[in-house]
Amino acid sequence: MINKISASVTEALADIQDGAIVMIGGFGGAGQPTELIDGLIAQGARELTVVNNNAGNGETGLAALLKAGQVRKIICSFPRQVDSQIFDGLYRAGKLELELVPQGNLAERIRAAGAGIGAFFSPTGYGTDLARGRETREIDGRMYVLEMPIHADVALIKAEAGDRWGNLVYRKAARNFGPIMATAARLTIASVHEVVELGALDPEAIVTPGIFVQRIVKVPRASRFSTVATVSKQAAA
Amino acid sequence: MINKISASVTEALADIQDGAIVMIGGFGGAGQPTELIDGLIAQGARELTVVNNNAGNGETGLAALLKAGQVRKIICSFPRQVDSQIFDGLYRAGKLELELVPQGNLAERIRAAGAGIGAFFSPTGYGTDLARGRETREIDGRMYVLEMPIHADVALIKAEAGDRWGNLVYRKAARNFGPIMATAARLTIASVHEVVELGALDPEAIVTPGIFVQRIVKVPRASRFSTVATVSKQAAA
Amino acid sequence: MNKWRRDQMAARVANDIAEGAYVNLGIGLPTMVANHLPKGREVFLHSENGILGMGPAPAPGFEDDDLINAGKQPVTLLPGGAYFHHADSFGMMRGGHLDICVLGAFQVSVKGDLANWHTGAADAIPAVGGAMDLAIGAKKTFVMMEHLTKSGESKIVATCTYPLTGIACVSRIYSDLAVIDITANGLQVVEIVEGLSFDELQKLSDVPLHHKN
Amino acid sequence: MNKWRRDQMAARVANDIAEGAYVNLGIGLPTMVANHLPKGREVFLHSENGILGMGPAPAPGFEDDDLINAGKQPVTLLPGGAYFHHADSFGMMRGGHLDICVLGAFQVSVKGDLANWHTGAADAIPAVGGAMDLAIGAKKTFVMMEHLTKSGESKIVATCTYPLTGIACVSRIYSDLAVIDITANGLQVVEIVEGLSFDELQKLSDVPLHHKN
Repeated sequence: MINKISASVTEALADIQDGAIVMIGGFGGAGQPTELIDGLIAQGARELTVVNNNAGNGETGLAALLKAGQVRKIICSFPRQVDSQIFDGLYRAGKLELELVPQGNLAERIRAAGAGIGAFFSPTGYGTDLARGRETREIDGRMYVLEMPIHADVALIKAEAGDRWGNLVYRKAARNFGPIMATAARLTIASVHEVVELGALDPEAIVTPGIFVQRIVKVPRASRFSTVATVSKQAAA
Repeated sequence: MINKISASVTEALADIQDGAIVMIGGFGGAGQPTELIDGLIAQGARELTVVNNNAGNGETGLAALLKAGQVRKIICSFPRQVDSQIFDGLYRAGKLELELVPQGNLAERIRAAGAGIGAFFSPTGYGTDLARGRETREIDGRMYVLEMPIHADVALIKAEAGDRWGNLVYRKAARNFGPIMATAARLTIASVHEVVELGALDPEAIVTPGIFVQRIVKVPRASRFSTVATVSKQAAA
Repeated sequence: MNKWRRDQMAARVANDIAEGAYVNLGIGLPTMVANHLPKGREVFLHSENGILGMGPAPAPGFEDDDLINAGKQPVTLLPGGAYFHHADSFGMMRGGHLDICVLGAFQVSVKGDLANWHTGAADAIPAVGGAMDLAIGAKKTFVMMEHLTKSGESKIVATCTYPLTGIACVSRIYSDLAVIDITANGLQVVEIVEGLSFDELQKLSDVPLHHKN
Repeated sequence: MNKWRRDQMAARVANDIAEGAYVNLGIGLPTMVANHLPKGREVFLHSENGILGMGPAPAPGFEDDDLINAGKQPVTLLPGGAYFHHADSFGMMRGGHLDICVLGAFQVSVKGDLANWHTGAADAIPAVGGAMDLAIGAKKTFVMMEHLTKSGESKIVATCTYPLTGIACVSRIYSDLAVIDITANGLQVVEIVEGLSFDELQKLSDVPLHHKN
């Protein structure tokens, strides 16, 4: 019987190697797998390349991983924020390499890795400093830049619920990078707030089929959440 | 108030032009929008280019559209089937142009059109007759073929349920090409078996957000369907 | 000099958004446009982080850390809204499915080049986010910005001196002094703030302006 | 000459599929493998038309036109199965997420080239379907085929004469006479049908065979 549920964060993260390319889900705090990041700090792998939309907020989560000195390079779209002081300091001190990627190209490069696409032409960033020196091509009268896939050794993502086959559903806008990162890594580890019986997830609504997930670990819900699924039209008007 | 529900198939299809590139959903019979195809036959647009996985089965649906002489060219992966006699005859008589595309490249080319990708390198088909004369490239030690997006004027797809904003959910494996074709066409028309109130579709489970759908039309359910969602483990063992 | 206030600018933009439009509002000033959409007019707001049908800020106590907008502020979802992942979200932009995107800017050139992501200062930490995707993705890109820099220079320029976000991507500028279309025939002034003449606006602007035909 | 029957071939392939493997079974003979997977061994069957966790044929009367396999036959979904669209389904293949793909073949070359989609006959109507994606996508591609053509020629060849499906993509051949690995050091015979000697197998085959180390 296949059972992808890990007993603990420690067990789930045990074999992450120094030098690994680690994708970490999340857009700001939403979808950030905080417990897995904390586990990675405890686990201690170093010289990591991290792929994330941001570069950490405040002193926790990804920022704490950076502060611990475990990251050599970060590939992201939006590092500078009001509370990105950890990143800012390391970057200014030349202790952290930055590859800045427009957000849509970042997402599509991750998706390309998962889908076996060798490279693709994107219109985003053409003519800007972020595409300087890159291969370009005119297709049907529009200019494009050649973009390469981003593969990872490990993806750490946060989902809402999962089953023992590794099927995942997410919650609201915490979905963001999780589903595509799961496809792009050789080892995908997902934290979930609920482990459910096989068959409990609607097969029409599974967002990440288990084929993309190697380990699942349950963690308590820490963030604020509202059970009000949608606002009423009246309240919204 | 936005209301994408059309009163009839006739109304929904009224403005399809001669020479249009028309994507038609379905894999064999599953997901084939039979009523919309019948409507297109009645509507009478000619010199069409049709994009579909197959080239029609039996004498109904896509086969009937071919028989009506409205199609100039078909882009598909699997035309030849035991009951593809209409296609076979037209093809052998030189009355129908065929662009044969490996199924995954067909799907990805449609997806690329919808996602604004100018072109992409696929490993599928490299070194085969279907890639003869095409641009190739070695990337990280693997060989790839350059593939171009397929854009459409119209997509005719079949979904299970929709709302007045055009949000769609599908049913089982009838999903197949519907969601990607909806993204690749300037005008997407979906048949549904149920029109539901706004908010009735779970926002976590909407497969095609309304942004990709211009018109919805309700049609009766004609195909066999089982309400047994899954077989039990015991029955399956 | 008379200027449109920020809420007036937002209302002016909102007024140009037709019912049924799919719209992405950039962080900062453009976010204000949502508050000025006429009641009852159904407009679909897209947020880059995987939301379509985004609603207003929640009532206090109903914030949800899993439901935030591109600026990381708590938002809500309207009935009929949907969630999707980042590749699908940016496919919506890049694929030309959004009707309108509204962005802030440091500079816009006479050809519609946009500079809004980086001052280019040597010690600045760059961050681009979704700006480059938004700039080139929507059918129309609107820019909301003050007409002049704090030192009084025109932010509409012959050629951008700040690093570019996108080339020839801006359709219309909503400044605090005027509404200006960027066309193949140059900049065409659609509207000017009350009390300012065309000639005065021209003097304040770095590039030739034309009356809208 | 003794030969494995089709069900024996299917059972032999099934036996090599480990618990937890993600597997696509091509149309025709490979489809039979599903019936021979040992009871209780959890194997995940993928169908190109957007199914993972595909189950067996439904009981009569429970057929569902919306739930078919790649061969357009009615199937079921196991608890824990999922549906997805065609781009996602072929991304699974092309992205190397399937462990094993089992395909039929007209010919396999000593280098693992596969020909299985087209006879190349001038009047034949070509149809490729997912064959080319499957051939190159899975971590391992297994071929199931008769060892010899009806006229007695080896279907394992030095160079394929039929149009290719994929280059150097086949890992292992399950014929009705032998199980043969395709390696950098040539063809290595893993198993031979009872009653047939290695030398006899070699005589029937067009290309040099080696004993598996």
